[in-house]
Amino acid sequence: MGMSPLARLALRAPVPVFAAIGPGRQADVERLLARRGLRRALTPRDAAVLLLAGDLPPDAMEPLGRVHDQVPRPRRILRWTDRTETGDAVADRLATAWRGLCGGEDGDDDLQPDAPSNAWRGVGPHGQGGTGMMGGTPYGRPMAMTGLDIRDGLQLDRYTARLGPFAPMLPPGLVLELTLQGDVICDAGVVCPPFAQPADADAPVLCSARMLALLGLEDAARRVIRGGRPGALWLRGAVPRGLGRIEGGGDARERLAGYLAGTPAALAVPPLPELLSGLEWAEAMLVLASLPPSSILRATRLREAA
Amino acid sequence: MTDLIVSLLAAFAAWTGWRVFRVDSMVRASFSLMLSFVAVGGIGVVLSAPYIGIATIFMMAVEMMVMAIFMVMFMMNPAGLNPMVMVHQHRISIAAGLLAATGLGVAILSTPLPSNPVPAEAPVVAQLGHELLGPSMLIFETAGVTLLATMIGAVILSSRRGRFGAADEGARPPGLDPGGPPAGRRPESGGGHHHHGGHS
Amino acid sequence: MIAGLVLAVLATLAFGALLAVALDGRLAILAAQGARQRVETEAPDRLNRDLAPAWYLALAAIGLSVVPFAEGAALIDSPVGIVVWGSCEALIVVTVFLHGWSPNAPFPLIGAYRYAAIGLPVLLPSMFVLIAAALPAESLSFVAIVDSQRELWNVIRQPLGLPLFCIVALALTLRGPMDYADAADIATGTSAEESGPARVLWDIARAAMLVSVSAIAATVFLGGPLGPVLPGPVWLWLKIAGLMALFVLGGRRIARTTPSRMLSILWVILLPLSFLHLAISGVLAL
Amino acid sequence: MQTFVILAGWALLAALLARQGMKAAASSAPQAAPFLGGGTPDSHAWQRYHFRPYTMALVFIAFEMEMMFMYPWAVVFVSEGLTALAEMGMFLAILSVGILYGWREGVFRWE
Amino acid sequence: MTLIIVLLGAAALIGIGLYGALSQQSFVMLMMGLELMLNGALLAIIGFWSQALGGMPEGQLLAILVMAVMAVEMAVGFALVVAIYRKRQADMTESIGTLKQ
Repeated sequence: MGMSPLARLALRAPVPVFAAIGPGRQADVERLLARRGLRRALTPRDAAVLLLAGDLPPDAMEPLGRVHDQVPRPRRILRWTDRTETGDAVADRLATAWRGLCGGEDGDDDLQPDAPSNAWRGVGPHGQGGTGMMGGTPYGRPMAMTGLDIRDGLQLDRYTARLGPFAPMLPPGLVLELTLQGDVICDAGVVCPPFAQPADADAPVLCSARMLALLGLEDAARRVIRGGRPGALWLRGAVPRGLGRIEGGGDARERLAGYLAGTPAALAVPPLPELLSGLEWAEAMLVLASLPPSSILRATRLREAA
Repeated sequence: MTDLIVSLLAAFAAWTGWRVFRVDSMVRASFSLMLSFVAVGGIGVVLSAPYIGIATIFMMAVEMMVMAIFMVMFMMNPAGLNPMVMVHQHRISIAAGLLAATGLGVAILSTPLPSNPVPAEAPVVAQLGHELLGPSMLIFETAGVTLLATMIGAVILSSRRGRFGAADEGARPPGLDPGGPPAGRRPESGGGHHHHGGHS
Repeated sequence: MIAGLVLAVLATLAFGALLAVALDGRLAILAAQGARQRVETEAPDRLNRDLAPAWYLALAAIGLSVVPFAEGAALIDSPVGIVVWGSCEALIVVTVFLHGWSPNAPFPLIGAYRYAAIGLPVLLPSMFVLIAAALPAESLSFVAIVDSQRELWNVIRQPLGLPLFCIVALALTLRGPMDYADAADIATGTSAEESGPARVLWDIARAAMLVSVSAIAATVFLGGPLGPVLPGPVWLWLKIAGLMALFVLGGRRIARTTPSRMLSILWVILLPLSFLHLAISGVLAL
Repeated sequence: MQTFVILAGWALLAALLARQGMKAAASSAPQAAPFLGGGTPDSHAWQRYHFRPYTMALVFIAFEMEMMFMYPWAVVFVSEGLTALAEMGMFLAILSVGILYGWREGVFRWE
Repeated sequence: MTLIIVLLGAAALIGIGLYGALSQQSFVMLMMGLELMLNGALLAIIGFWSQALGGMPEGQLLAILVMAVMAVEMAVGFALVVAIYRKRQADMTESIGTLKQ
């Protein structure tokens, strides 16, 4: 084999995996990706293999296509649908796929058609897709429009987007329609509730690991999932006091302390939009991570029932 | 050699200064202004004003960062996705600019300029320090008071919570029906929302 | 002489960056990433997207150029070395902002603005700490600052200085509890849309900046090339490596708080602390 | 002069490295879409971005000017002695009033 | 000779700045024009100080004061922009005119 030293070094890299988690598989995937030799990529741009765990409902197929296409080439999608397949076997399959990609195999093609989101070529005086100051769809996308801000009343632009179902900072399956001004969530709505997960996903170990990862302690999160101590400083202190306070459930800081001590949280969570709107992005994500997946599911259903 | 570098830097400063008003993206405009300042700072370094030169780069990098933030915050179409010129009295302005530049240029070329270059290896930073603490002490402290007034003024003007209630109260006329759009303003339509760009 | 110093700067940057990547355990990861596709985003600011990593790298080289490798031997022996480094710090904020602005995507944009909010006030403690170190040296030059530590290193004479500068160093290298530009909650922030060689170059530039910041810290607080027996450059390299290990291993173990809280901490706790540091250093220097 | 050449040299070298070392980015339309975990945005991300601590930024540029005075002060501090300490103490005390006022008004928070 | 080059550069910057300050409709762009004119002034001061005044310390002090003026102008200018935008949701010089009514 005439491999360059760089390519040989690349082979020893942990497999960069972007996880698309389906119903019932959150705990399995989180445990799997805490192994040595695998690396959870937080964005598809950083990944080479897309791991699809579980059977997706039909309306999640199009988002899956989007995430799949965002993985740079060469890429590979791996399905983990068989519940009986062990983590070891999947890890082996991931490693084989990675070796193949490093060895110059061609990856998968795009799943989505190669067309911009809106027709724009040739419109406007410079062909940029719009006329006037804010009109048209320059480069295939419209520009943001103004709206009143909830914190300080400046009418600046609002950025509305649907986030999920495979956003790494949200519970799998949850699709939120968020309106942001700057990095503050002005408006939140649930488009799809998260996928149902078995009680295993509520394990204090996994809940604390999710929060640790958001606090910038990925290594500590892995150690916790593997059953060790987090081995990090200023854990509880880093979560602002009073953030995400829920009646009877304490705030995010107290929940983190509980998870680290091994006590699961049993909560009556208020509807999700009320919980999130008005929060700065990092705070909102911390609040979400501090809730066990089952409570988030209940919170979204609450709103649907109402 | 010095002359060559200085003229290149001066040309660069003028060119980036010109780009400020020619690029569509406000971020590019701000940072092109920053490059203009960096070039001036570079001239300072070459002309044995190390402190003033480098400090210009330092201060202006910070100020243009803030400038970019505010430009993007308040300019319509901040990234220039739809290229558009937002100018008024264009001809007069060009004429005024040219007139000022040529007038100053003629004045410079026709005046005999004194020549008394700063001695090499002069302790210029220490001289400045002694000047600040000695003869110009009053200027130094006055600058402090001015900056304090600026800070307080900026806080009062820009923050919402004033001593007398929220600063934007009364800015939106009440709606015709409860919760409706404010009265006396055109309803927000997509695309042409406050569209002032009719002057090009 | 100059050619030797240029080589020294280049070699220190290269080997230091290698060491930093290795300490992070990312050598293989970068090697693998480098061979992959570089993805283009929708309507990006292409020029700035290409050049942001280059500016970051150039600033690291400039920062290292003001550091004396042996007594009195700095590539840029400027009488205002501290101010040169200060400008580098200010331009780092600009560079990271541009890196996040240029892809025209939401997460990088949030990262860029977050970094501007944290990076600007971080400059204040940094400047106060460096000015405090300049007081006993009676000069803004790093050569003179090294000279002033002949009897006693600044780390002992000005005990608050190094801890404060550590925070600055973490912020400038986007690392540990100060990595507001590329946090996990915004999917690695300014880098969220980068792949392939561009991502690798940005990571290498971050590693090079870590070398540069450590070199500045070693010079200002640990006496730079001063030390018994071994020649000056070796001492400097040892100190740089030690500080790099401290930043990498320490940064990994401290939790990051939310940006709004960090902003308050910077102004309300760290700024008064650096005032106090300056006052103590001033009285001691008289 | 030499300083300037070195500074410009590093910048040029790094820019060349970036231009040569990276092939131009390319991607298909679905690949170029901004990452939102499978979601879609309504508009371009570039917008009138609401920078939350904007009042802090204004206080910062005013406060940061004090550096300009402080650098030359540091050089002559020892030779001027107590005068220098007193004058800079007064200067910083004046500016600290501004910081305290800003803090009281709550500008060092996400607005 | 050096001084002439520097001063010509400063004249060009002042001319461009004047053009910008007069022609731009937007208040923030107008401030860019003002900054550019101050940049020209700064360049002229550096040139004079270095080539004609023999390194008088007052020259450096003047340069620092020009920079302080820029900082003050920016801080107050942007604070005004925020205040006006809060009232009128506009960033144009024309709408500042209507504010007086």
